[in-house]
Amino acid sequence: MTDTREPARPVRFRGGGFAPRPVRLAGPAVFLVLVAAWEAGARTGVISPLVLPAPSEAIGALVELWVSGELWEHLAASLSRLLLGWVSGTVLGGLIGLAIGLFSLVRAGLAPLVAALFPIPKIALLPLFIIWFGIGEESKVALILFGTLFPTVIFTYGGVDNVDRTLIRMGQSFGLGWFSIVRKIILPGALPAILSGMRVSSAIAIILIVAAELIAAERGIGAYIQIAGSLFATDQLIAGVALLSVFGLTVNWLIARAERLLLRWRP
Amino acid sequence: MTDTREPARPVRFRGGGFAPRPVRLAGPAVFLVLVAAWEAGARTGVISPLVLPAPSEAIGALVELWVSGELWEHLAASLSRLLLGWVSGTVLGGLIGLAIGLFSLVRAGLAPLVAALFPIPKIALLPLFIIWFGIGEESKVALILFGTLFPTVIFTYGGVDNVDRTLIRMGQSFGLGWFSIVRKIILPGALPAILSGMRVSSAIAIILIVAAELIAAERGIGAYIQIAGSLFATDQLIAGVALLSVFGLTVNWLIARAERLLLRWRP
Amino acid sequence: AQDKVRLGALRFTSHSGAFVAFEKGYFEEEGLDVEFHFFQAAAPMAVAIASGDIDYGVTAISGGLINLAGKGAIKVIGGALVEEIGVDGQKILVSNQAWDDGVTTPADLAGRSFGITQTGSSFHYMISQIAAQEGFALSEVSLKPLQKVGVIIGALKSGQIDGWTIVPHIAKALAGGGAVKIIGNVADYIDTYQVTTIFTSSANASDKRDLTERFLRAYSKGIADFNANMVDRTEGEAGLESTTRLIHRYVYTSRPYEKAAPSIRNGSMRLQPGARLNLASVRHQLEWFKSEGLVDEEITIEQLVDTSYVEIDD
Amino acid sequence: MQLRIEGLSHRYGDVAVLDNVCLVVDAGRIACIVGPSGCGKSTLLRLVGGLEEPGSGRILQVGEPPKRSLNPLTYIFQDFALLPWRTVAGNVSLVLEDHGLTRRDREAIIGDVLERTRLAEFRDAFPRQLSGGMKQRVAIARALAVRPAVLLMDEPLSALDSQTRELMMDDLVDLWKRENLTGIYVTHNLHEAVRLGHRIVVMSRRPGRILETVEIDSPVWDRDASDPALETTRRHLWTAMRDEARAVDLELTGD
Amino acid sequence: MQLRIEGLSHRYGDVAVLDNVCLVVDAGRIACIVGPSGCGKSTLLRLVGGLEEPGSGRILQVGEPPKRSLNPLTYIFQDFALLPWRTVAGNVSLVLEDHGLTRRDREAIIGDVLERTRLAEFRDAFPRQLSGGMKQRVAIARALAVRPAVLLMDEPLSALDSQTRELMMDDLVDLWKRENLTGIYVTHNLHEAVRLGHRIVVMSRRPGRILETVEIDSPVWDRDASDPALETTRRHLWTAMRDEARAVDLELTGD
Ligand SMILES: Nc1ncnc2c1ncn2[C@@H]1O[C@H](COP(=O)(O)OP(=O)(O)OP(=O)(O)O)[C@@H](O)[C@H]1O
Ligand SMILES: Nc1ncnc2c1ncn2[C@@H]1O[C@H](COP(=O)(O)OP(=O)(O)OP(=O)(O)O)[C@@H](O)[C@H]1O
Ligand SMILES: [Mg+2]
Ligand SMILES: [Mg+2]
Repeated sequence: MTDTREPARPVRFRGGGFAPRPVRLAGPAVFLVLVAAWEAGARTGVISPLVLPAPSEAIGALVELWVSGELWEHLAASLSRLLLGWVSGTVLGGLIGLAIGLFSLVRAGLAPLVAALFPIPKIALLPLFIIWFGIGEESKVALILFGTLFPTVIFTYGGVDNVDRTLIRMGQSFGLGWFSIVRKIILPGALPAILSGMRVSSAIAIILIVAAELIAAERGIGAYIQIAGSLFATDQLIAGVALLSVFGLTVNWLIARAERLLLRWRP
Repeated sequence: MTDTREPARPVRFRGGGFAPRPVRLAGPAVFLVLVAAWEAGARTGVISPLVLPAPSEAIGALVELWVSGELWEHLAASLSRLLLGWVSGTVLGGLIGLAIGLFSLVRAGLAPLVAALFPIPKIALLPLFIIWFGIGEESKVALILFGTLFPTVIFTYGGVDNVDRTLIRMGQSFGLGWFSIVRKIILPGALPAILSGMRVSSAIAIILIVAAELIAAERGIGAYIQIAGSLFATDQLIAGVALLSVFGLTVNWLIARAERLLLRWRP
Repeated sequence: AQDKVRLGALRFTSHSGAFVAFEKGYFEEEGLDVEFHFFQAAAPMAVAIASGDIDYGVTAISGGLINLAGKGAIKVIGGALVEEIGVDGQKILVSNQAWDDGVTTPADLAGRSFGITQTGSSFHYMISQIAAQEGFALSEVSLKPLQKVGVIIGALKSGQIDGWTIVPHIAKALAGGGAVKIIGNVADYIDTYQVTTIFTSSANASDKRDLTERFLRAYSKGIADFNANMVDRTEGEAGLESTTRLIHRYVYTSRPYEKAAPSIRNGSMRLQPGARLNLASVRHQLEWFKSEGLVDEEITIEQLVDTSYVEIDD
Repeated sequence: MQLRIEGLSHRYGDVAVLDNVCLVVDAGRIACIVGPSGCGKSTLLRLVGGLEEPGSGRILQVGEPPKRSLNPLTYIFQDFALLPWRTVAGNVSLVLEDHGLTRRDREAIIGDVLERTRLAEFRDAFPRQLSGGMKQRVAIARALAVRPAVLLMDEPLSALDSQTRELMMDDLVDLWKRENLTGIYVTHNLHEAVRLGHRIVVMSRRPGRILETVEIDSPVWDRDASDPALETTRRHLWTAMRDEARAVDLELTGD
Repeated sequence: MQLRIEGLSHRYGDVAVLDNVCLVVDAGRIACIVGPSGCGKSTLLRLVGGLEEPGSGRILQVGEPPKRSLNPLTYIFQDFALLPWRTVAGNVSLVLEDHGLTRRDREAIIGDVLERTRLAEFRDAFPRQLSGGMKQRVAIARALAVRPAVLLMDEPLSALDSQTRELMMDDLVDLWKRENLTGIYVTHNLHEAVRLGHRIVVMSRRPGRILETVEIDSPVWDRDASDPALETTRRHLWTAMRDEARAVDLELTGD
């Protein structure tokens, strides 16, 4: 049956790919290489201390902060502001975004308002924020809240817009209630977009902690960075920034976990 | 055939909804009502001028700016920085995001780096930005570039992750080249997420114009707001902020147009 | 050919020495082609001098400035604004609420909140000196860093902070409007206060002596002109008017002249003739920064100041 | 529950899809709809299911649905419409959750319908892990779970292998018999149509009109595939459809 | 081009899907695969198409594909896999764009295949505007456009009405005849299988093994649906499959 004179070769595999798999240790490796190069550059004088202090100096500043016991106070102060501001901004933004995604009237009325208010620089409004919210915790939390509110609104309604309409029609055809459809079809469908958006909004929240702690803050990583910047104490500046990076990495790791758990249905 | 004694009623319509339709004029109406209420509040003294100046005063400041001819200079200066920074941040961020979405190794190496660098507050690094990029246009553009780069990376790879894998397999089964698959299947599939992300990154760019123009800027809306803020000239402050809002609305409108054009295939 | 000089400035009346020198051609006479670079805050200006983006600048002595000097990047070469007893200088203010609450003298500030822009700013220094003189510890005052003058004004008006110090024209404008109360003068607590100084990069100070001397000469002429017209008013109304107009090209530019003129006039304070420098004051400030742990213990007055350019009061 | 469709017309933008369709489906009887691809069968079913509003005409339901029916008018979608984030059991559970059943009742129903659609083994699989036929069976299981009074089926068996299809057909026949179900059944398979329908409706090409209606009065549970009467009907329908399809063909190649 | 599948096994995680499948499809001949839902037919086809890597065993293509074939091994997906952002014409165009054809050549091919699938009228419609059968026809048109040497078809006609299906089958037969096409055809329809296949392979339930292979030697273009020999084969296959399905059924209800 087989014509053996003709050339036989295996069918070429052309599928696969386009599905990134975790590569262990690549992340830490990149970090290590970068920091090592930076340290080497600083030690050999290629990078002048004016341009960037050596990582070892920044670590020195961190150790100092830790020994003095101020580290925990700074961390605790910033974390509580971050959490309060980010969580409330995300919840509120999620609700508004959902409303914009669901109701024509809300969309027509609020979407342009969001587009108009989002690009207002919160730092520029600091003078007014203080009048509105005082110089206590309120104004700091409010700043983070407003900073994360608008992007969350936009992600959420973007995600809702992208939910497969056939699935919604299916829910309706089974007489599911409006709330059931929103909770069981629209929210899970928008979840990938919302989680991806939360990566961004959490980073924005962390960025804003510095702006928030410009206002009458004695404690907090933002205040620490601020003082370091105004004193041009670059080692402390980098140490503070590194702490914020660690915040960012932690949140990112948590969101990645959540994605793995909540989006495991994705092919 | 028909049993007329039994009650007959039309089948209840239970589809529809979940597809917001444009409601004309609702957006402008909301704006008008808000501004009118604000003006009324300011005139009757319900809103003290300390808390918020009347919109008419802000308009007065705008007119002053216009008459003095500075308006155009400010606008031109900010717009060119914005465009340069945002476009380059978006292009670069899009490319990096795509690479993270496509290659396991890039993802493993860069995704944590992005997560670590994104939450670094650009304002805190202003002193270093000056050392790195000088006080010319470079540092201003760089600030906006870095501010928009990271969110764009995250949206883009979020969008790429969400592209339907069957479509990619289909492309492969027809022997489409790697570039064709990326260009014709992955990019269009990620487009809704990318456009939604561009709304956010453009707003971030506009927000950052104020921080950017902290650095040795004579002209620009950000510089104008900055001066107004430091003098507590709230009318000018609001006028400047309103100009940024108009920027935001314009970009938002452009993106909405692009969405209507590029995503008209969506049900 | 003219030597190019990049000069950093803030759009404040206290920088008018440079504006006058430029407009009247004093820089040109010295063969200097001056190019202004305007900043929104003093801190970036110091950094820009360290990075070599600009050559000269004028600003208050701050922790950042001292630290940059400690890194060998910049040097103070002359003085500008100074406060002395008997000259109308910075005022101590309290909010109306605090006043009603019995804060009527600087001594009452103990246990109160006090607005400053940043830790290590001149405001921080001033309250520390007030506290020292009145005999209470600085830690008894709750310091509120609020970054910007405008923000502090807002906080003071709305009674969220109790006290502040600020230049007289702003203080008087606020008090005149009934928004705050003036309870004293900073000059009473600090015996001759060198508020702002002229500074440049260490490289300029050591390697470009000729250029720097020419710059300071022209600047001094500008100062003399400014003092004569705006402070002493020796040229009468005409000189005041023409100099105000000249300054208005740089300060309050977004306001029409009629609105800007009073602010410019009231804000004009005497600048040090010949850019003299009060080294004693500078040294005192340096020691204070060290004692607060804001700057490196090792930094010496020699690292901070190059005394070879102008007359020194010590 | 009787269904009455009166003078139904519908269009999408410029495209007229249905043109004056009139049809009565008596309680406990099944109408099978056949017609060329794109003639508006799915649209008709969506309209009857209340998922779209008719352009003109009306659809009436006569009589009360039985009390125990959770969703009287139930739809089986042509493209399955499974929630990708729910497992097989979760997809069935979805349609039971809004009816105040206890957890145990729900579990019992889910277990029962998955058993009947031979999916018990896959109750915890996600849709992406299922084959085409299995997805279709999940869609059927989900529809059975709500004990419909009227079942609207859009090619419910097209992706199934012939044997599974045979078993599912037996299941449906059983359902008719037990539950006195009313149904509209869209299919391309004339064998299926003559096997399951009491009334077979042939639709014209777009815009869909009713070309012909054939009644088969024998009870479905008594029908035999080899019955010559059924075969005659099938051949008759076949001719009717072929003529229509030829007309489409000529029209298209004619210009 | 001949296809040789040798000792192919595959599993997804814990689930064994294919078990030692051996099959040879000679050039110009069509193998039809039938088997219960979920037995691994689509998986087999994906493996042959090079879209997945086999767990063990190998798949060989023997001989060179004809020069004019743009994509020798072409796959028709069970779920159509149309790009929602391209029109009908755009979806076909997609697979032609990487082959250096001129615009005119492309347009000619697109026009031709849309005509053959009776979609010319819908060339500018987006997939969301199409009925299920029309989507399937777009998928077929797209596959025809690249002039395949081996066509892998996963229930390509299941969503089509019987008349369109008949016409498409004629089209396929024509294609075999004209282009000397090799094919693997997965179907649930035994009529289709005996009509189109030279070799009919019955697969067992999961993990899919080959249960039985039936050869039909008459050329497909000479076959007549009423040929009693074909009917006998069909009945024979039917019995084989029913036994397998019964086994599945017993297994499931047994525990
Ligand atoms: N991505 C996957 N992950 C896990 N299991 C899978 C995956 N894809 C398919 N399967 C399993 O493999 C088995 C075979 O699937 P396949 O799609 O090949 O079946 P099939 O024979 O085509 O069925 P049908 O006729 O219903 O389309 C099924 O039991 C299915 O659950
Ligand atoms: N959302 C829509 N917008 C525009 N046209 C549509 C839309 N949905 C369906 N159509 C058109 O309506 C016609 C009927 O579609 P329908 O899905 O009802 O056909 P069908 O009879 O179910 O066909 P099939 O047997 O192929 O599933 C088709 O020509 C289709 O192009
Ligand atoms: Mg249909
Ligand atoms: Mg399959």
